Amino acid sequence: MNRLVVGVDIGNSTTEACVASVSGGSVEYLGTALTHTTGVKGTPENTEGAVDAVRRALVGARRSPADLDVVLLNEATPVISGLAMETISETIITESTMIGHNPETPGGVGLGVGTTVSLDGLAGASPDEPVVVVVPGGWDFDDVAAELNAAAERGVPVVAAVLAHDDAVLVVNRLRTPIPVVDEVAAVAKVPLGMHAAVEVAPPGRTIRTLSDSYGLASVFGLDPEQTRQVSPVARALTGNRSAVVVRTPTGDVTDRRIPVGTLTLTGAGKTLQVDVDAGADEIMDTLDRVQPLDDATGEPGTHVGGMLAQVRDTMTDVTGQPAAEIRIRDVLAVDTFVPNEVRGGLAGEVALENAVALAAMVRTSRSRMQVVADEVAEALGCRAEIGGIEGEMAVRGALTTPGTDVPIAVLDLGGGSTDAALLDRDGVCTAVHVAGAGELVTKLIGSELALEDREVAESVKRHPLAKVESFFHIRHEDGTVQFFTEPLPPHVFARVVAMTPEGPAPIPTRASVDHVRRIRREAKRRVFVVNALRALRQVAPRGSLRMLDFVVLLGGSALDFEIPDLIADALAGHGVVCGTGNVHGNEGPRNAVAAGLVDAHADAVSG
Amino acid sequence: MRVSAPAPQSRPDLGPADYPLSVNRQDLLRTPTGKPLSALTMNAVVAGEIVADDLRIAPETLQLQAILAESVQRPQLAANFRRAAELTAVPDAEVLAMYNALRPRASSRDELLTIAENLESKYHAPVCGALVREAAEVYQRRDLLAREED
Amino acid sequence: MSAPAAVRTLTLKEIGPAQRASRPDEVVIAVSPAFAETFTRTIVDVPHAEVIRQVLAGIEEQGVTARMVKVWDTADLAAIAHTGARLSGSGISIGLLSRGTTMIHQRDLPRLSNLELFPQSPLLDAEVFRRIGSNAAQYAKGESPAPVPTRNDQMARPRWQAKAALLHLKEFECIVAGRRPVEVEPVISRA
Amino acid sequence: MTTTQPRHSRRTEILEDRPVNLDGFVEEWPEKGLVAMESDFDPAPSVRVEDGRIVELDGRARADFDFMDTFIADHAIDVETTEASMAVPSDEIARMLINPTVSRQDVLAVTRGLTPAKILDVVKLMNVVEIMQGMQKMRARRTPANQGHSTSARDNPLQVAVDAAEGALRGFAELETTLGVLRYAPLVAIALQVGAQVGRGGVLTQCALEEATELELGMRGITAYAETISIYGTESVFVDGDDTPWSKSFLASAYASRGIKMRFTSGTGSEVQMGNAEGKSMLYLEIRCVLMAKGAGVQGLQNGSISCIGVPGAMPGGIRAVAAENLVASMVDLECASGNDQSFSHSAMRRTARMMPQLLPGTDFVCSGYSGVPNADNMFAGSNFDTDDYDDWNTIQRDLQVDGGLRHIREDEILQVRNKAARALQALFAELDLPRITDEEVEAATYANGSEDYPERDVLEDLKGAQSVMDRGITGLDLVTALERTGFHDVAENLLTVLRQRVSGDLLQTSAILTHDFVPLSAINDANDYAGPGTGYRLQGERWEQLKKLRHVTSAENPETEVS
Repeated sequence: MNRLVVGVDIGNSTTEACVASVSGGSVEYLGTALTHTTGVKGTPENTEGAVDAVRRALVGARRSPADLDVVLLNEATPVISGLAMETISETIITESTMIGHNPETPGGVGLGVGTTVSLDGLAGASPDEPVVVVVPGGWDFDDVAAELNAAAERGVPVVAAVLAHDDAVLVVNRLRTPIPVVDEVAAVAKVPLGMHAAVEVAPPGRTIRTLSDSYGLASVFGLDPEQTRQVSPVARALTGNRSAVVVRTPTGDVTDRRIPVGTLTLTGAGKTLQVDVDAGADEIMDTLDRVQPLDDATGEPGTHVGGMLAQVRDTMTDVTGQPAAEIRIRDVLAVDTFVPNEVRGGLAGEVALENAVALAAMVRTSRSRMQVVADEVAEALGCRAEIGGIEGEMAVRGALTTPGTDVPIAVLDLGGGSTDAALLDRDGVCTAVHVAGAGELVTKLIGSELALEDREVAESVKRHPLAKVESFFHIRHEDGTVQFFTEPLPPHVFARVVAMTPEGPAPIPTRASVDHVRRIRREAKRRVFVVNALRALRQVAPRGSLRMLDFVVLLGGSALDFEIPDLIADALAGHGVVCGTGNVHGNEGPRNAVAAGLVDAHADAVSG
Repeated sequence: MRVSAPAPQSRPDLGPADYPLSVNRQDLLRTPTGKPLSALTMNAVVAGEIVADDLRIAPETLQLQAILAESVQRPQLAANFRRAAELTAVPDAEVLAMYNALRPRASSRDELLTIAENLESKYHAPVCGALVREAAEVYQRRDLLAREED
Repeated sequence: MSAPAAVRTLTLKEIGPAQRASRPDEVVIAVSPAFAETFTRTIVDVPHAEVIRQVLAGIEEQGVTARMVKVWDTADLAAIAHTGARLSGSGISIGLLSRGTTMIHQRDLPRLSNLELFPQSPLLDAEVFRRIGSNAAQYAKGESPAPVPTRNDQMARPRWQAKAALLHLKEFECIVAGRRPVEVEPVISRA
Repeated sequence: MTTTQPRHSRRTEILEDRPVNLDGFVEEWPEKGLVAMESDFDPAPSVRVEDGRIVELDGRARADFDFMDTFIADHAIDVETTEASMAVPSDEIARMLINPTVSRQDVLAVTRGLTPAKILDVVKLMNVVEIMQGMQKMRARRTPANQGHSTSARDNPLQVAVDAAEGALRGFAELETTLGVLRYAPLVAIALQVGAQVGRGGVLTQCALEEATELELGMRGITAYAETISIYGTESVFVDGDDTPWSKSFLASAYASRGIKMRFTSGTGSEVQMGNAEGKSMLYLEIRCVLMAKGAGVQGLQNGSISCIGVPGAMPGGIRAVAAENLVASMVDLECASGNDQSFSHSAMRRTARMMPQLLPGTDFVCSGYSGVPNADNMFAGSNFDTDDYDDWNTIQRDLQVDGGLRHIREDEILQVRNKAARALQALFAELDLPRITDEEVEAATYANGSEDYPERDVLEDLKGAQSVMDRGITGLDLVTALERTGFHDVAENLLTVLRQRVSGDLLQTSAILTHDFVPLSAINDANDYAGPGTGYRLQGERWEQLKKLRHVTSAENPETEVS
């Protein structure tokens, strides 16, 4: 007798349904459907999405809901992931010390050392002493050049200048004797006057050599070893710039300060360890390793990390009704990153990429409410509904339908909020694990490191290969190949780095090169997905050894990414593992593994 | 004035009192698929018995509206309805293509005449065909036909 | 403390018929028939001398050279800018109408398209003209500058629409039909 | 530069700071067409017919006709009666327009045969009060109405829906939207339609876009009418706009063939704005547009300078010319959606005065776009009136006892209808698998004023959703089904009834709108029958009771309370 069965997989972001006709132990697949998950996975709000997915799948299979025998749901436990990104270092320069910003077009070349004098006071400057002229806003470039030329004519040794507007090249072009000029210094009024100062500009395509070198600074300002040690952060901050200004003031003070972002307390394996978040990602992950399996993670109240973990806990409380005190953080992923921050004490709106740590945390609860969902689904559809199996086990079953796979098999489900692994060994025993951090963290890293204000743009960078629009009729893809067009490309992409979306090239608002953007994108994916793949697989692998795995099948939305599967496969290749993207039933791709697994398990149970 | 084409034969004699047809003369109205207006109910929609084509206007209905417009001395409006009745047979994309072809300097005289012929023979649309022919003539006189690429 | 404001005048010295150049590091500035002749200021009284000085400065600051042409046979901004782009060695041009309306164009684009358009002439001041020059030069270098932010003002219509129409008509009066574009040298002098 | 300024009086300083002095004013230049309606360079009226064909029009022989002359001569003017009509002295025709004992039909019998120059000659004789008198009688539909804009600076479909719902409840008979990001169009057009049908069943909606997409949305039944089909008064500007009278006539038939209501758009000042007025006055060129529209057989015209209002607004007599162009549309029997739809002046007094010639006599649509959102959200670049002006508008209606199409609604009713529109759109989007609308957004929409009051939406997801609406071929019928399935039965029913209208074609007739009972009301069954005092449309009865209500009216029964 044929019975109509639907497997439903409620995931973090999508709900998948798979309709099949089951007769004895044989299964005929009739169709699938995909909808958004309603509410947080594992909560009664899922009913709506589940019912919808079932209905759609039935419509696709041209079957009536009246013929439905049973709906099989996965045992889905709520997984909530939280993301936070906190700066852990900050360059603070007392406002009279340094201008480290990097204008696009400084003027002149070389190093000029002298005393700072305002252009308004240049008339009174004596010919005895070299001067660095500070030009406030409101001055026209023609007038500035005329004043500087006049002063030079009077015998005043004008050796450098600092300008408020973007005028450096213009002014230098009008000087009889060129000098190094740094421009676009917005807070030029804060430059202290009557102080010893140095201005350095490197030729186009080069970086400064003197002011970015501690001993260079020492030579320029005649510093003793103790003073040299003090200003070394200045040199470090100026490294890589094409131009810089350093003003030596008696009270000058530069600190490269670490901001306490809080301490993470990790409990597990009978131990409780603490690690400072500002110690960086490696330190955190090392500590985490020592307490695996993690029982809980907490942060001190009032610190950034404490706040973030509390929020994750609160969300879970809202969802499950379980008291916050009972909720455990079961995994943490820390990633080193950079966030663009305005330099405190900078005079030109300098933005520095400050060190930061991104944290993803994940909670699970034992209190699944899937039975409620099952009851509600049964009522809405007028048929039986039961919990057909545990997610991880079902995913493995589904993955096993990928042609060319066999037990023992491990699956990696690359999702939005978490990365999940499960292993089915030869004895039919299944182990599963969820680790924090997945696609959303990648988007966040890309957005932050490229200083993209729009999350959608970061998402687009993540999902699509890059190219540079070199003319209206051709683009150069990130792999170097050139593509020509017969119709001109739209003007808004001209000369831009673009993401090659299916709708066409989409401009990325950045000055960075294709290579730079690509590096950041791949690095973000590597630091999240590759790290998590290894981490999660180690947790399910026999004796924690990846060598004990034979087949790894990638599932989930991010398994459709154009490079993540390759990155993971490359990382696993050294361990002798066969890794590839799942192809459920040989035609579904990496989707629908759990739903199909549910149906298969059901068929086995019935026939067995 | 050359706006009013002769009304087709055997049309009901409509006047202002018949308007609105959807209220007063439902008996005369049919969808292009032959359904009466009363068939377009929510129940029918829910049952999936109504398709998008059921919500289009039939050429016969446009002719009725043309008669109504004439009855209130709006011959140009009536002429527009008669052209419209003819265009109901032309697919959407082709209607847009014809419109684009009528833009200034978009088509040669021959191209316009081909469109007119197509309208007349393929779609039995003599009134529209005449409009296109008229355009071809005026465009030639006013230098609005497609120019040789310079 | 502020800089002395200088009054400057602009004259366009004719050099000869405008030619297509091959140096890739130039931007062509193409101006309308009445520019710096019948008219000396934009719709909001920015002197043409200042417009050109700022546009040239924006280009120079980027290390790019500029060439200027006068277009005589049209007052249509897209046509003027595209004419400039086709003469430009880099393919990049800036088109300017007397009232201030400005466009950055590129040779390979269709005439009616553009790289950046600044249609609201009443909102263009010296700073914007500087940035337009700077952006055009960056396009010429193959860089991708962030577009100059365009401002919008719903109340520009009641204040400026009619004056813009009047200036447009006056510009039309200055068209010399059939006259080819002329290369000009901008001479800016202090009054 | 530090010359001493001449001393001003305190009064001059105060006047100088008045908003009206931020407006621009310009001297006339008739030779170039920079003149409202009185120009020595406009042609003198004339017509000559040979062999049933007009061979001379306003002093020009047929061989010299440009395409506007040709089209008007061959399609707009009644060849049978033109010589007789043209023989009637202009002052007599002007008097017929204001004389209540001459019926609208009698006037039309004459105007059918008039040339553009003759029509100009007639209206030039009329002052603003006479123009209003003429409009009162010549307006096509007996009952005046109003049209609203519902747009969003962020193209947020939810805002468009709830403001459409509120606008519909307040009384707009038609609602129009447009976009900042054009790709948003399908979602926003759907939102407008759903919101409108929640607010008041039977409101007609449109989405202003380039022709192809606008027509496609109409064909799919997502919008109900179209309006932004621009025409111009000189051949050169018409061609610059990439159209001709023939292409636009064809487009008019295309819309009618899909059962979609449509009107053209034109207005004084557009030709001179584009630099090709050919030395004719703004009103003369606009009259050519009106006759072109008439000849094309469209049922109506949106005019009243529209987006060029700053041009006639700066000219002497310019607003009189704008009033006259609306009258001309009405006196050749077209529906007139009479402007007042674009930011016009910094002065509240001038804004109000500009609208009087349409509000007082009543027009088919007093505003062809009263902004139903704050002007900052108005993607038509701002209207003459916006949501801030609702109470002023309602008060003026009550003061003068005129019907400007709107009414005061109590806040609780407004909140209810906004909330319902938001929930309906939320359910519809969910049902159609379009980007989710959260409960938080619904809550915000219920109480919001402008787009900044809403949570930001995921634009990328929205644009994907918009594209999927096009790719999946979603139609008005799909919206009906989805609304019905999600329990918004009344909204589904309203939308189905609107869609059903296109089968009958009743909305194609001149000046048609739908009443709240879904009865088509047009210049056939609601033809203007004004015949002097006590006749025609009168604001009385139940409608007048509605319009007596304002936000704060002291109760006569208990002066310690207010009624509203």
